[in-house]
Amino acid sequence: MDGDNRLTANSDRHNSTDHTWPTDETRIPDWIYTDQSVYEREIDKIFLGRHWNYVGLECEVSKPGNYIRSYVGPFPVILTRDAEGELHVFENRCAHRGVEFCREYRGTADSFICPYHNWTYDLKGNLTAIPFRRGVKGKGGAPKDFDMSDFGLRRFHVATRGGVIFATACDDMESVEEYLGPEICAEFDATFDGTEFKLLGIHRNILPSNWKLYQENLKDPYHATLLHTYLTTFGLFVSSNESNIPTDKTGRHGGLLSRRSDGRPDVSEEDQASMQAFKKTMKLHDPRVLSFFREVNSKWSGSVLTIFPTLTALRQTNILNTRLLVPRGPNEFMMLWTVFGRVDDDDEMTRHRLRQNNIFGPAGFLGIEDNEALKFLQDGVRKAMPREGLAVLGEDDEPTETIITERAIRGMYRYYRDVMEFG
Amino acid sequence: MDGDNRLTANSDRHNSTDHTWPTDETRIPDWIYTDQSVYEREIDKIFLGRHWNYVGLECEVSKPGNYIRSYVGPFPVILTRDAEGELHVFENRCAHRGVEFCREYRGTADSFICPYHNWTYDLKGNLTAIPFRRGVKGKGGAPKDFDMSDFGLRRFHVATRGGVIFATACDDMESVEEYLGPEICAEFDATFDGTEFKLLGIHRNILPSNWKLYQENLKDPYHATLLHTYLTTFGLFVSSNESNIPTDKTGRHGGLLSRRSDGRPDVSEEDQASMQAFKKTMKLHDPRVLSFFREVNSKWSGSVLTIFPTLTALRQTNILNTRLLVPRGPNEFMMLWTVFGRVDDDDEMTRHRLRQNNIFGPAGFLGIEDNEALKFLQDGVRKAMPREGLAVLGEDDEPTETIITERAIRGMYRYYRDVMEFG
Amino acid sequence: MDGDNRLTANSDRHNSTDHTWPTDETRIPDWIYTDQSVYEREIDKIFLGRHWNYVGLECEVSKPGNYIRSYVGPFPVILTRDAEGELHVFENRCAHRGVEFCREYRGTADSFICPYHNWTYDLKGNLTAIPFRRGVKGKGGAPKDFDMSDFGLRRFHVATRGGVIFATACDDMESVEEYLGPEICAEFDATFDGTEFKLLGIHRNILPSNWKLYQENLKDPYHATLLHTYLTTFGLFVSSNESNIPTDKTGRHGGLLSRRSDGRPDVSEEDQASMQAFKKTMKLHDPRVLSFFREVNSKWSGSVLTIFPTLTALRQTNILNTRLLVPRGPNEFMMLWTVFGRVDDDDEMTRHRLRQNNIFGPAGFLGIEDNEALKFLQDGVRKAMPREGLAVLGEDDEPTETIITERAIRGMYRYYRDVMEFG
Amino acid sequence: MMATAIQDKKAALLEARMEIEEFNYAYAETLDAMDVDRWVEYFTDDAFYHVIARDNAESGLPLGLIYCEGKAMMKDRAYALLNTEMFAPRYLHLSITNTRALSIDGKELTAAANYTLIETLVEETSRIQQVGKYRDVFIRDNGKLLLKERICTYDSVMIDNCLVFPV
Amino acid sequence: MMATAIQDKKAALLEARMEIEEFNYAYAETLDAMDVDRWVEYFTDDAFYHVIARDNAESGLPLGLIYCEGKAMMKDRAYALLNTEMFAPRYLHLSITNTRALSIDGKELTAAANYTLIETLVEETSRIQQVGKYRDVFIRDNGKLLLKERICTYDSVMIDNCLVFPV
Amino acid sequence: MMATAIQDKKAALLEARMEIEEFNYAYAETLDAMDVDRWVEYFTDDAFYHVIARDNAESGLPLGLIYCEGKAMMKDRAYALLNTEMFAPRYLHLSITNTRALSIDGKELTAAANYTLIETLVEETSRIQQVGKYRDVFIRDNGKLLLKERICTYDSVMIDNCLVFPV
Ligand code: FES
Ligand code: FES
Ligand code: FES
Ligand SMILES: [Fe+3]
Ligand SMILES: [Fe+3]
Ligand SMILES: [Fe+3]
Repeated sequence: MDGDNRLTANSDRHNSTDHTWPTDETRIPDWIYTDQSVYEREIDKIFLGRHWNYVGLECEVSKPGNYIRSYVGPFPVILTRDAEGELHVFENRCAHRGVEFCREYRGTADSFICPYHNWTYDLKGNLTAIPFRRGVKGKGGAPKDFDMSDFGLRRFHVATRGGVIFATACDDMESVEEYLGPEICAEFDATFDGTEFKLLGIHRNILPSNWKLYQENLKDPYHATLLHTYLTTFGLFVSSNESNIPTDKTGRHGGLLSRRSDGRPDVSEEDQASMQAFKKTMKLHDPRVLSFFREVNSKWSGSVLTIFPTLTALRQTNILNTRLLVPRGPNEFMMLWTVFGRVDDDDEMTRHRLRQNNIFGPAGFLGIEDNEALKFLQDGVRKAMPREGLAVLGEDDEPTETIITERAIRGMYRYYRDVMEFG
Repeated sequence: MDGDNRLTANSDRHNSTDHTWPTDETRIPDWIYTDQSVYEREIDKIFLGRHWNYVGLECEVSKPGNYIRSYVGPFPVILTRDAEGELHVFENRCAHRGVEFCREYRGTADSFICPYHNWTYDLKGNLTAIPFRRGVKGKGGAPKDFDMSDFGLRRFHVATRGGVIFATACDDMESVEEYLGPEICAEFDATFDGTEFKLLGIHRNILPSNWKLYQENLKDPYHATLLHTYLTTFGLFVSSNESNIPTDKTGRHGGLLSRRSDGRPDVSEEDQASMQAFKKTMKLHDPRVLSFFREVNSKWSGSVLTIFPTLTALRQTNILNTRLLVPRGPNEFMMLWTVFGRVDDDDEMTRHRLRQNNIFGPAGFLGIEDNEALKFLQDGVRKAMPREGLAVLGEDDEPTETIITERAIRGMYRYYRDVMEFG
Repeated sequence: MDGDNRLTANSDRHNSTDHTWPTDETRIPDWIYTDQSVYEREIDKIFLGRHWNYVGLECEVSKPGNYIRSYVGPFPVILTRDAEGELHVFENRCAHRGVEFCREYRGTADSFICPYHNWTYDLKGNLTAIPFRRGVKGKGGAPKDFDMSDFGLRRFHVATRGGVIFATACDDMESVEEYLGPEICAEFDATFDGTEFKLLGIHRNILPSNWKLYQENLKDPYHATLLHTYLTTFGLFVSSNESNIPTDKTGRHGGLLSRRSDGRPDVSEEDQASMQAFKKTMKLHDPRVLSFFREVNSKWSGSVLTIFPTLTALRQTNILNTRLLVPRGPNEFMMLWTVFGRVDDDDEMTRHRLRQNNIFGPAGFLGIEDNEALKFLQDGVRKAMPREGLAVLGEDDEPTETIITERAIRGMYRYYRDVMEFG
Repeated sequence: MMATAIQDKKAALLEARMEIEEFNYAYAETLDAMDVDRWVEYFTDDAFYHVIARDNAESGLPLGLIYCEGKAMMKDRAYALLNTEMFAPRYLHLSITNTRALSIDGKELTAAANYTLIETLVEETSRIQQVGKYRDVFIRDNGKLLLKERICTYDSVMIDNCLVFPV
Repeated sequence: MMATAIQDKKAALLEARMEIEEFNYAYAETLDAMDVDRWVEYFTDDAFYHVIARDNAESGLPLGLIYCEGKAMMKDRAYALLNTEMFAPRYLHLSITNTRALSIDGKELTAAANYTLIETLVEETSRIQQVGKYRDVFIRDNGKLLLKERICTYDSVMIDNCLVFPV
Repeated sequence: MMATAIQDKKAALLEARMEIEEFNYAYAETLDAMDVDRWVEYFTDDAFYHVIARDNAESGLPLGLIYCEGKAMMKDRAYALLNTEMFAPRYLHLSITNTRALSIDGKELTAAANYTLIETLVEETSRIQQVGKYRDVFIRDNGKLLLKERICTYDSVMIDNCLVFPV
């Protein structure tokens, strides 16, 4: 064996400045995770391109005048609901000298006043007032022909579905339904089923990894059975669960659907052998965490949707949340994690959701492991000698219930390569 | 209105790599605040170009042997007063292997000894000693023909006026008086009137914004009435004060002069309407902070001078200070804030100045607001989608007492564009 | 004198983007310490080139199954000893998605399991297991033709000498003996004399300077007498000690050998004059720190070897250590400092070594001074106006006992320029 | 109250503060040792342990980063951390300062304190992982103090990757 | 002094330290809540409050980052901060450690302590805004301690943008 | 033990903790002043002072960043620091928290504490240089406490350039 994989001075160390995509689709190049110019290209081709960018939930801005800070790609925006109840998304940057004027996580207002010179904008982003516009004692002020309507805040097109709010810079954008495609839209609607939601809170964290790795992670059924012993041990997800991994026809969106087995998981000896971390013996002192109150009309007790580019939506037993990925350069992203219930939850149901959320979140049993694994992964691609990663498992035409597969990852990168116009 | 300012994928997002200046002079491009190559160009064209760079005050190096660490643009220098009382400014970098040898904020010395190999320099920056220059037992040491006078520290030309010390790399530089031009020089002389000053202390802070934004801020009479409620409320500066905003003929230097009204400010109802933050009711528990002892021969109780590139000089009632802006890349600068009085101040006058300085400084009522506003502004130009800022107020040929104006900002950038040779 | 070294706008400020080496070999350009593209070139030409990179000591992996985290240049690797006792060095990066899987400083294992999907590698770096390789219920898994032997961890060639372990990516590399050359190999063998060593511990620190400056520092006999007053005062090293500064014929490796004088140093009045820091009077309260138990067959009580690129080996009285330099970009490197004794040391000898190590290390009397000086030096080349450094002392054909010299520094850079192919 | 009564109250609160400091310092050392099995023993069976971001708390949003109703949930967390969780090796340094005893009512004590968690990862420098405040309810259980409630409200709402251990 | 006298002095200083700790922890909580109106009440009417950079202090330069002669000036600062100042939202975490009672002279106590102010801005991680030392003069005003003088000498002389609230 | 015996022990340990806090705060102030000559006087003649990286300590490796057997070695270090060492000007801020008295055995006390050293260099912001734990053995030398052993185990094993002064 010795002599294999021998590193030699001329073994494959790709010059990350020449960005030619590997011909073998099971190979994924390092430089899409670490290169600054690739990141800048993503801004034009993806976040400002023909895509719907998730910006928030209606329950975060439920009343007229409500607003939150949010992002489209890396760009700070404000999501507002105006007096008429209409939603707006516009840049958080004053048209005058450029101040990022809104610094609050959330609030209620009837206008935004920039702190520097008090230029004032309404909840649609229109410039409505300029102090001393006519000057003082007839001296100074704005030009006679200055038209405030030319200097509003640049706004995005907005669409909502099932209480989820999207924004795009694309003028002739298709509907969210078309954007998601029938397979994913069906699952999307199963979770966002038209009932009214209640905000329970936000988790915020910075992950030292590329934003795409998080989408990969949630398109990867393979890791769940291996990294997340907690899940497997309690049968929330094991290889023997009934599962399905649909994608839309472009490959950019995906779903990770699973049906929880009742009682102890049935894991074959052979599979246990593959799961070095498998623990038969663990029992919960407080099993309430795992109780499951059926609340949606779906056969799937677990549904993880990855909506390109920056939304993930989770429904796991009674946990409901969305995650917004905010890129901060190639090596880092911020995650805003919105956890919610339903307006008609009683106190006990609310407490149940809060207890159950212990499993997820940045201090949850899965959150810790995924965030750590992605940190290690970025460390690898950032620090090691360049090498192509592998996404070799499964086949592109396999039945969608196949779980030992990286089909969805390959699919996303097929779309990515295409929209990024990599040769 | 809806539909206006609609952001579209091809709306103006400038490629910050192509640096063509907008034809409309009321538009200021983002990239001058954020681009690394622009910053490097500033070093050659501005800080090492035909300009006088402020480096300190004579009262900081009042005695022979005194020195301080200072900067010319981003470059660390040492300002010394030699035994003959002559002032010198030279690089803080050993000619041998390159050590930044002076690490003390200030001190008194008759020479500088580099810690690494003890090469020694006099207060003029001349190399005066090399240990073991002749080797040991005749072996080793410097070459016979090694001439220490070839390896001194590179020094700048120095000039002073009214106790203010400037340095330049330009060999055929005009006098400070010519450099300032008659309008600004007159105001400069009004503050630096030849009396001897006494150092009261230094404030140091890091501002996460571009150095030019600070010059803008002090050329901007418009913000004072709107951001600084403290000022307006106590009539230190309101739109009704008698004011003047001179600039030199090149537009690079400017002044913000104001005459304090006695008693409560007279602010018209209409103006108050423009000043959302206006507070009629505030009264000081300790009015000593605002007492004004006339000490200079000028009609102006407030004088803010912006001397290109990196000096601002403030005289506000009895507050006297200079600020040195030290660029640290496009997105950050360090500010060294020298506060002083006069040698003949008695203790009560010194205490008065110390009390009054509460209003300014990095924990002062104005300092907090300006520093915060500039941070927000840099956040905006750094994070938001590129967009041109506006400097539309006032007219270039308006009377200089006009205060609702951005004339002085436009003037500085007209000069800047020119000296930076932007097409 | 005034007028000399006058800085002018067109005085030598090198554009660090054009990398032409000065014709005068006593001049060393700034940009080799600060330029990112130079750093990237070093990776190809030096760390992955025809060089032996130090990775650790046999006493750090003395038993089968032992491993440590280490580095080849900036690349994280793992050094292992397999069940047969053979040593291996391979990348710390999973062949699957790229995880840096080994996060422990050291340990004992029979395999490495990547945390993300549990791909498993043996101690040779071979991929030995892929969970669910055949899928579940016959669905999914790796392709039939997937050959694990193609996806091991890329490994380096390994060689050892005297318990010191080296790695290279070069396929036709000469032996360590040839690589060191006769002069340096002799001194190397004097320290690493075949006796078995015992690990005493590791110091770790981050130095904010370029990795080459550390090699320079240990090739620089000149600074020892001037910076390190502690050494000179106690006669561990003074200009009057018998010394020798050999280099190999390429100039890349060097030695700094000295023979400790007994009792008080004999320092001529004239030399004392050159050593401003010289202190005659200091006496130790606890002289045990300096006791010297002769333990090697060498006339030299002090031996500092600088083995290109990233090893330094120190034997000073009874202090034994190696230092591994791990570059982290042009402006920073990590230093892993391995301190050891001999397996047959009794407790008192071990304590003696521990006491003596107080002199060195990141809190040692020399460590503090060298690390501080190199920080100041990097500050200088990083922040000051570009200027060539000087390495003018001594002559290239001087007798090797000359100590007031920079011959070894010039030698290293002659080799460096050559291997880096700088015109 | 009469002056003496005030004096007595002050004395009692001071004594309580001393005792709570002893408790908090032992608590911190237990967590620095990652001994979460013993950590559980600082609480009553029905204790409520809540780690909540300050922005959520101030907006009246109940979501907890950690939310444990009763010791049983804490035990499950302790077990998961020690037996199922994958995370990088780290050193924890939890300092508890500004301990204040706020009220004494029979067996029940209310208290507050500041905490600072400094985390050190492999080959990285030490950094602040989280700062926050404890709001505590202690009860005295034959001479021994136990936490009936510990609400940890943290300022560091933008979490650096993840929080592995409780605070 | 006689041994017992020394013992008495030690005991008195220890007691004073306990009391000053109570004071300091309440003081810190008041500032963390940005309740500068109440902050003023920790001082005597003629109190001197000075926040000074260590480099200025050690060079004998009197300039203060904050310089308040008497409670009236503090009140004006409190009013300005709460009513006129514009600054970004932030969370403050002031920890006071190493409290020492140095001397007791009748009604007057001198003391010292370390302080660390950790500031957290929106969407940023927590960072050290300022570390420094208090040099205090307390007086006892019918049973209650009040600050007659608090000199805050800070090491963090290179201020990160600005200091909004007192320390 | 009987309940009262336990109470007595608790009281004695509490008293000891108070005394050790006084000691530690004076110790810290001495080091912040870089007064290493006085620092030496906090130790017995035969004291052992050891600053050791946590990874070495936990691997059973004896190497110390600082390793002083007896006061004489400490004196030599103090002299070297003040008279021969070259290093950049800096401000030191050593905070000692979580002081615990662990046992009392005749004249001998064992104790523990957390320390945090925040260093500020010229024109830089304040940063954590080292955090760690003290493991102490005190002896009482006619009424006065002295350190017979102080083991400083630091988490910050990746040292930022160098550690100049003891902790
Ligand atoms: S920058 Fe917003 S009003 Fe001027
Ligand atoms: S670097 Fe200054 S003397 Fe050598
Ligand atoms: S990344 Fe290592 S097993 Fe998947
Ligand atoms: Fe996962
Ligand atoms: Fe202002
Ligand atoms: Fe050295």
